[in-house]
Amino acid sequence: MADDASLAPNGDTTAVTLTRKDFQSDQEVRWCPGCGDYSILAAMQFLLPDFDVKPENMVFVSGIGCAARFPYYMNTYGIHSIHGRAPAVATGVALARPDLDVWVISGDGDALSIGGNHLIHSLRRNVNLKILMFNNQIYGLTKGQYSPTSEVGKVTKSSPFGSLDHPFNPISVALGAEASFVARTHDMDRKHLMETLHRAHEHKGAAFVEVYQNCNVFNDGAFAAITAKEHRSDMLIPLEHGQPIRFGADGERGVMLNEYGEAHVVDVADVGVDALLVHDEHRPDPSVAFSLSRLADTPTEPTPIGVLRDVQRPTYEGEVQRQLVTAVERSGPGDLGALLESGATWDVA
Amino acid sequence: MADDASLAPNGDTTAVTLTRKDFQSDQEVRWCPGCGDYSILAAMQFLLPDFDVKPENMVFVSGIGCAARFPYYMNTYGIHSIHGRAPAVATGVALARPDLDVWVISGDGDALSIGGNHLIHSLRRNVNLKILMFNNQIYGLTKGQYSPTSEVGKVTKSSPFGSLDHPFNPISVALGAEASFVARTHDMDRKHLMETLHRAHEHKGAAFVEVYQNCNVFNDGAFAAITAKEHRSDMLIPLEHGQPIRFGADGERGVMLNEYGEAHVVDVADVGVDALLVHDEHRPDPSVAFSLSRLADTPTEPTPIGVLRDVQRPTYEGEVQRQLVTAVERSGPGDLGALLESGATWDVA
Amino acid sequence: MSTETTDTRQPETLDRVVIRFAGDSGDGMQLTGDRFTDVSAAFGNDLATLPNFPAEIRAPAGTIAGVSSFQIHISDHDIVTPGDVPNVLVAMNPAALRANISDLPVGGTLLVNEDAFDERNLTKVGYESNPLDDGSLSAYRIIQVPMTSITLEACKELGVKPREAERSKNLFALGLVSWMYTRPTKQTIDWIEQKFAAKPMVRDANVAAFKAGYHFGETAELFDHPFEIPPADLEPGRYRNITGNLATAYGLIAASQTSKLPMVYASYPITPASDILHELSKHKNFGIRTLQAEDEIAAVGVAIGAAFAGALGVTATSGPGLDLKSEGIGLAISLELPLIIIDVQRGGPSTGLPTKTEQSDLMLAMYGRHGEAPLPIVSASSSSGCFDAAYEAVRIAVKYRTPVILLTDGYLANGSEPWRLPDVDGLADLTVHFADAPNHGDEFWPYLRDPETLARPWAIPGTPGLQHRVGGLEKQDGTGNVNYDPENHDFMVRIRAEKVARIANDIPPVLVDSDDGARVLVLGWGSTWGAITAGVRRVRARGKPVAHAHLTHLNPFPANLGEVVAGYDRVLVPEMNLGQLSKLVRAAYLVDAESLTKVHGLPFRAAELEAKILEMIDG
Amino acid sequence: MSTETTDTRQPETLDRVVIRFAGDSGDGMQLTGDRFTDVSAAFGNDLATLPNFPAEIRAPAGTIAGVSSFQIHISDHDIVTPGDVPNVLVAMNPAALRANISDLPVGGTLLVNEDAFDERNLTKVGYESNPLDDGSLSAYRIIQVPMTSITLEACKELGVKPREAERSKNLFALGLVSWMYTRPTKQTIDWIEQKFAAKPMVRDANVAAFKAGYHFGETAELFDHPFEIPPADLEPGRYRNITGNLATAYGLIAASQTSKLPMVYASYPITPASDILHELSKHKNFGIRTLQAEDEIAAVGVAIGAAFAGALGVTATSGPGLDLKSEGIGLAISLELPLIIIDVQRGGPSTGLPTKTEQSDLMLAMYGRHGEAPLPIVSASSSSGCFDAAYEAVRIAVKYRTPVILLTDGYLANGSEPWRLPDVDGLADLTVHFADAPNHGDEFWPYLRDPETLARPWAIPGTPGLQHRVGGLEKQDGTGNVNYDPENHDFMVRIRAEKVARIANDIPPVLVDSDDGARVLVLGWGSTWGAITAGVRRVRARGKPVAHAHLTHLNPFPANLGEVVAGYDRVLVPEMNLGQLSKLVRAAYLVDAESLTKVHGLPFRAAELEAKILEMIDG
Ligand SMILES: Cc1ncc(C[n+]2csc(CCOP(=O)(O)OP(=O)(O)O)c2C)c(N)n1
Ligand SMILES: Cc1ncc(C[n+]2csc(CCOP(=O)(O)OP(=O)(O)O)c2C)c(N)n1
Ligand code: SF4
Ligand code: SF4
Ligand SMILES: [Mg+2]
Ligand SMILES: [Mg+2]
Repeated sequence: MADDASLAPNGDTTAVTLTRKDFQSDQEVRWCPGCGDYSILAAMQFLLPDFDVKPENMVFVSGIGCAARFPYYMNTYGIHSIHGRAPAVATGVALARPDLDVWVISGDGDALSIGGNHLIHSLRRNVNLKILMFNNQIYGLTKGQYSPTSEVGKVTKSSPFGSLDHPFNPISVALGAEASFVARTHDMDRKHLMETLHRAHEHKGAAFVEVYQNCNVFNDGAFAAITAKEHRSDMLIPLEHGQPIRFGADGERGVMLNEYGEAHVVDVADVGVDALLVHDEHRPDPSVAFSLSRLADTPTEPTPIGVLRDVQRPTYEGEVQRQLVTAVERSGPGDLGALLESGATWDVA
Repeated sequence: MADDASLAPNGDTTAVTLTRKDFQSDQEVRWCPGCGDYSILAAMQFLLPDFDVKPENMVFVSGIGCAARFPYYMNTYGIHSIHGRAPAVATGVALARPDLDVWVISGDGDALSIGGNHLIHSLRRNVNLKILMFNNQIYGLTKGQYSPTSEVGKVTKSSPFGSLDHPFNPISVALGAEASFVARTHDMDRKHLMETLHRAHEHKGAAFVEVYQNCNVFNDGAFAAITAKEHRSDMLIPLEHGQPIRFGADGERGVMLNEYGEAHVVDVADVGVDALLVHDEHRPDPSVAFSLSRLADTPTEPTPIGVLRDVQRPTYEGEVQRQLVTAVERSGPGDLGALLESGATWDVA
Repeated sequence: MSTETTDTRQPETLDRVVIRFAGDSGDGMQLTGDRFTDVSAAFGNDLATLPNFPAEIRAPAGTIAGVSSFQIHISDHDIVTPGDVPNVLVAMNPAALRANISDLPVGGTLLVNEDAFDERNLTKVGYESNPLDDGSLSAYRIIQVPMTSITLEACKELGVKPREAERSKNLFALGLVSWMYTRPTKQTIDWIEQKFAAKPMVRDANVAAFKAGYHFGETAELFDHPFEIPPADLEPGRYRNITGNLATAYGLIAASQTSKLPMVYASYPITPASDILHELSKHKNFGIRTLQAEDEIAAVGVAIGAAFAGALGVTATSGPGLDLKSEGIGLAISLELPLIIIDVQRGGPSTGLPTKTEQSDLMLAMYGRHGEAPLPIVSASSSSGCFDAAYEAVRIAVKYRTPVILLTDGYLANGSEPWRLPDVDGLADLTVHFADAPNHGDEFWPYLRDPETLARPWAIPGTPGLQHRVGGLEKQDGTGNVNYDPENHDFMVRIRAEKVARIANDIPPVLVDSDDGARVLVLGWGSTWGAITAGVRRVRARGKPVAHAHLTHLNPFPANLGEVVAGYDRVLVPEMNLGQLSKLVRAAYLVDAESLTKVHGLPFRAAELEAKILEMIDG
Repeated sequence: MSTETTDTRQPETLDRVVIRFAGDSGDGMQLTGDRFTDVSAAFGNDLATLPNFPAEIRAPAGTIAGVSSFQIHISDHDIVTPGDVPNVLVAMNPAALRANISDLPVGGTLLVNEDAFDERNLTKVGYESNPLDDGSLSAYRIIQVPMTSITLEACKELGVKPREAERSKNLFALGLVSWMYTRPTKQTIDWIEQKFAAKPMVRDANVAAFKAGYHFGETAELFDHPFEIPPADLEPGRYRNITGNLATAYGLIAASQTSKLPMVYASYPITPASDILHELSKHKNFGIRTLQAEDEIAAVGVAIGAAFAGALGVTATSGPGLDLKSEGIGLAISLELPLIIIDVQRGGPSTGLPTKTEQSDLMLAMYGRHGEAPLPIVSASSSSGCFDAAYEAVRIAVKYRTPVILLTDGYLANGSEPWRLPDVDGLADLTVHFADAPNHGDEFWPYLRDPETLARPWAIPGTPGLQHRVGGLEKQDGTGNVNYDPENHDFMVRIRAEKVARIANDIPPVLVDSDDGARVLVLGWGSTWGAITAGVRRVRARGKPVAHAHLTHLNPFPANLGEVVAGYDRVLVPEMNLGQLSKLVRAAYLVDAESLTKVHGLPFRAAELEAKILEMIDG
């Protein structure tokens, strides 16, 4: 009974042709009109048919927040759990069922405020979860308080004179927590969104994806300075593995490291292409990814998007399985009677 | 009444001559004989007389664990709170009383396992706390389970077949969480310990100090490979601001950054002194400190000690005070009667 | 007021009316209700309100799930509830009609925006035919008004985009209803003008729509005449309208002032408690430090640290957050420090019904900590009563050096009523005396208790010579040193309980509003006060004797409660839970307290109580 | 056994003896006690043990705070407690003497290591003069042995460093006591040899010390003869000695096997629950996945996720951790998923007395969640009984799709007793049937309930066509869709309560062990079982009639409990808290249940119960 097969009613994962509709639940979507969450949901539902994973083998787990309503709209298995705890709940799903495709959907408050501890621990353990954090730099569901990603000075319901909290840089937090996959994308570019989610899905292990998302009701335009069509080429720095890091309409700008290994933006004309940093997602050392994460403090400066880091480490549940198998090999499948009799026993006639 | 003076019975902080004894409480110290905690306690009590802060103006706050018993032994104000929550409790002390000198004493489980969230949030907010984490890579008080800093494969009561959890690098975590001061020291070198604590105390803002500490009962010798007298010169990399980073009996080895900004150890003879990384604690960008934190994954490789990062940012409670003062300047001290009458009122005769 | 109008029709005088505004969450019904409330309050009516909105920020337009409503009861005499059912229902669209019509009694007035009754909106909520035409509403007095088109018309000149202008239709409705009940218009227009000063377009559209609605009432022949609800003659004094959360915030500020303890308010946002944080963070000139914590555990931790340092430590939340604070509250009980924990109760369990009201956290407040960890519990019975309740919670906390839980709920928090302002100088003095010298020879013993209150000294950092350490491990009474002695532990467990029990001597006996010959006692707590009072009044109106007692202190109980409950043949305990207070009363006094429970996320109706009480009297 | 010795003196036969080993935490008293226990168990005595140690890993040597003790009661008949007071006290140093002597009855045997009674050790614990000389112990039978020196002597040849050798003195004491009570020696020696196989030096020193102690008994003239406690004639069967935590772990493993649900055990270490994690992590070949979570909140979250995925989700903790799990447990109640939460209770509130026992989390288990969130509660009454209790908790959880709290405590967890092994094939079959097809036309409704149990279907990921979403928001019964309708909420709150209430029909009635003419009923729960049973036996021995009922199920109560309590003039509820069960019983049945409370961090003594019961019978 110990093996997972017993728990995987459907071992068969042969290729299937599914469509977007196969991943849409019958529940009415309840986000505000114009909310960025819609485009993320659409991208996900467009993308999933490309994987050959059947809806019944996927589980979406969320905490609480606007973003966290996501699982209700997916025609997969799903848990809308409690605020901040989704990574823990999802870890339980993955631990019990390594055969499943488990996604975590979270907001900036859910993942980084109340849920910060579970997030960093699931990343260091490298549980095979795809963790999407919809970062709108605000608490949406509770009607507009600042969040751990809000900029200093932000005036909100709970900070009428401006917030005093220095924000987290989510990418830096993830890298500092030993994440094996870290990426960033945004809600205005479905293609990039789909590519990034696709990469996250391909990664075996914990994948952390920050998705810049517009909350048009409580924090409208938070990312407009970099994600609006007209600004993208100058403000978004697309990362491509093996390529020198360049951006701008004609790639006229680029990224270099200085003698302290700090990333900074340069004009390619001044330094020449060869001086540019060549992006390498696979560096075992997270330092260069960390440097890139520091390029922009707020979404008003040129900001790297795409995959910052993608390295292989054993997954947590994979290792757990290994220990289970080894144990059976070593001592045979558990024998309850023998277990109870282990140690000193005596008989009374 | 709003000003803190009302709460600071003793504003006077004129220089005083105190001795170690002035900081020793009458409580019997209850750590195991040979525990590294003793030397940290001693270092603290030797050091404190050097600051001109009176014992009554200091507060030591801890969570739960062997390390967390520390406040009981200090003749200052102190709170032995609950597991993992010391940074939050200490934040409350600092917020109410910016005039106090507030220290947090924690263990690797207390600070990074159950308390991880409060730790990273107090660091990003830059609350003026001196946070010491006694890292013995084990749960001492609960008699020997692995901790978030234990190496993979560690065999403990809770991991009889070896731990599967990839550990945190506490320095990386702190840097990823926007810490303004980050340092590392160990329990075998009182001088370095005192210097480091002194530096932490001088820093205005949140100071995170990792102290390698030997738990001779449940994890004896965890750091012996680098902290034992005979290994120190080869295995500890002392960081000195403005100096090229060198170590070894005759400084024959050093640290360089490669083209990806990754720190690595070199023979000075091969590369020449000028190629070495010159340590700069004050870089606004935490990237180089992060690279240094990656030099050693486990305390068996050359490990940097000393101050990795020390930059100035406004302190949280300082900014809070500023807002209070501005508010009074703007609208005068609060007038309760006027407040209750604010908005539409009407009279009934 | 009617002078403001050129209308000749004489208003008919009513003693009370209940109006419910209902529309899409996007339609601004809460704003409409708030305006009508402020004007009616200033006009001098007594009133009570009941906002009711979905958990989603903006549930899908035109759906039942998206309906938001605001009910207001205004009268010329003292009233205690927002009314069981509306006399007038304003329905801005078919969804609002469908969701609310069942509450409108036969003969009630139904005011609809007919423009919204198109094919799409009708089918969205499952109307096969248009109820405005198919006679299905014949039992009501229907008034159909093309609110959208008239509003657009009214704004045409202003150059506002139609999509924008259309948003002002709620102000048209407000204007119309304001005329119907002869509300003054100036106050509303002034409010609009300063509120939207920054957006002239919106401002002008709103004013135009409001006036259009008012004039429509005057001119349209739909109404034979307006109505008038004269001011109520309330107790003399200065009044304002206030919600429960605002009253709670003001009560805390007042207590901070009279105790001379600067407030440190740490909280993590959660519906319906967040507004307390929002309010307090505005008043920094009162020395209030507000901190939006990373979670509820941090929030209570911050408040505890602040209390140790000599501040008034306060944290507020709702059910899910109170769960998380359990361990921290237990620490505060062990440290014996003052601490205020506010729970604005909402529908549970788990995430439950975040925007609805409930009384189901009483047992959690009472027992939600491991070990023997008793603490005092105070509750508020009305929105304005939150001021006194918060003040009382602080009084007990600082005097007895104990955490205190204050229970309010979503109905009190968001509902509002007129509040007679207290005389600020008449507030009880809560001045605290911090320890400033050794209390045991030349030593300071942090757990040397006041013989009467059993409170321990509060010695704050900075005080020379009084350095001491406190913690969650069991400690020796007196010295406070860590102590594992069995007898000492037994003693400490009992003395902590005794300290809380003794508070019964320091609180007023519970008042019983009893008729001679009453055999049935209705015992309530918290926000059921209004419905119970109204229900009891109805029973009395039928000439039947009944008694009503309402608890503010839930732990300890008032000293006389045992006698009180023993004094009646039957005791009825109405609660918006499955009978939590009744369990406590049964265990304490072995009386067969009967429960009337309702867990609808909405307050009781007076009629429900009337019926149950009569049944008990006669049965 | 005595054949093993060359001794001619005939052992005197006793029916029972209580021995307490006491020394420094560093002296290995727990190990000494464990060894003596295993040998006595294997020898066939009935027994019960009571380990008692400080919260510090190593409290300061030679101090009262540092004293660690282990009491064992062995007998030739069925016994239920570790004994009120020792007949023999082994004191390894002055601190141990000072801390324990008051428990030794006049005439009791006192075995001391005289080497430890030097100036320094004596003054450390405040002895002005040496009690071994000043006659202050004249009331006892003192046996002074220079244990340290003889041990050093015995090890001299082995080349062990004196500091090392000195550590073996506890084995000297064990050897001596083993001789005194004619325990077989082979088993102990074998154990030492394999335990310390890796450290030959230590191994040899320990063996030498043990033998030295044994031979000292034989040769020294201090004793006129050894004693013998014949085997008890227990029910036939195969026995082993077992602690409560081990029995709990085994019960879970057994249930995982018979339910065919792989166990996911997620837990955060905490005294006294950690050993369950330690034990389960050894048995990976049973398919058990153990996860040491970052905190208790994560632990319960992991268990919930595992349950959703079709595993047996289990988490264990003690009081402080149960506080933290409150919100997660509430979620599981709303999700209606099976979940096991084990609370090994310890002394509270807050950090309290981590290594001491208490029963003070009953109310927390019952009410420690916001909203109306009932769940079943099962408790264990003896160390070996933890096996059945854990098994029963799983049975209820999987059958009713509900979280279940299992309450044990530090005394049960660390104490041990002989356990008659159950017939593995005789264990109830707990096989679960997962949903595998639509249950409502061609739709799958996750909240369509079993009409009898009201349990909802458990459809696990991977099952085609049964995809569904569950969450903490209120949901429509049947479909499980998010639903804010007032009537539905009221219905759901009541049906969740009803589901738990119905379990009363599925559990055995509470058994009453009653004498004819008994007027007093003693009603207990949990670990007070042993003391109550012993107390009741004593009362009966005096020819007085009394009744004893002991609860395993605390929520819901057994269906017959109301009648049972109503059937006696007086009801006594002894608890290691301030009266938690008695409150529940009073509220449920309006009977004047009287409390006998003791909060010492230690179990009741039979004598205390005897006295109270007699007082109630006679008074
Ligand atoms: C324990 C608990 N505390 C607080 C809340 C209230 N709450 C719900 S969502 C949320 C934060 C939402 O912000 P975010 O995670 O950024 O999600 P968004 O709504 O912006 O998508 C809060 C504070 C809760 N539901 N539970
Ligand atoms: C809420 C809660 N969970 C668990 C515990 C048990 N506990 C006490 S200390 C500790 C960890 C100790 O490890 P660490 O923080 O590294 O401190 P050390 O003892 O090693 O100095 C644990 C799990 C507790 N006291 N409270
Ligand atoms: S509040 Fe903001 S984040 Fe939430 S649904 Fe509306 S727009 Fe989206
Ligand atoms: S257990 Fe380890 S950390 Fe704790 S006091 Fe003993 S030696 Fe020190
Ligand atoms: Mg957000
Ligand atoms: Mg540790």
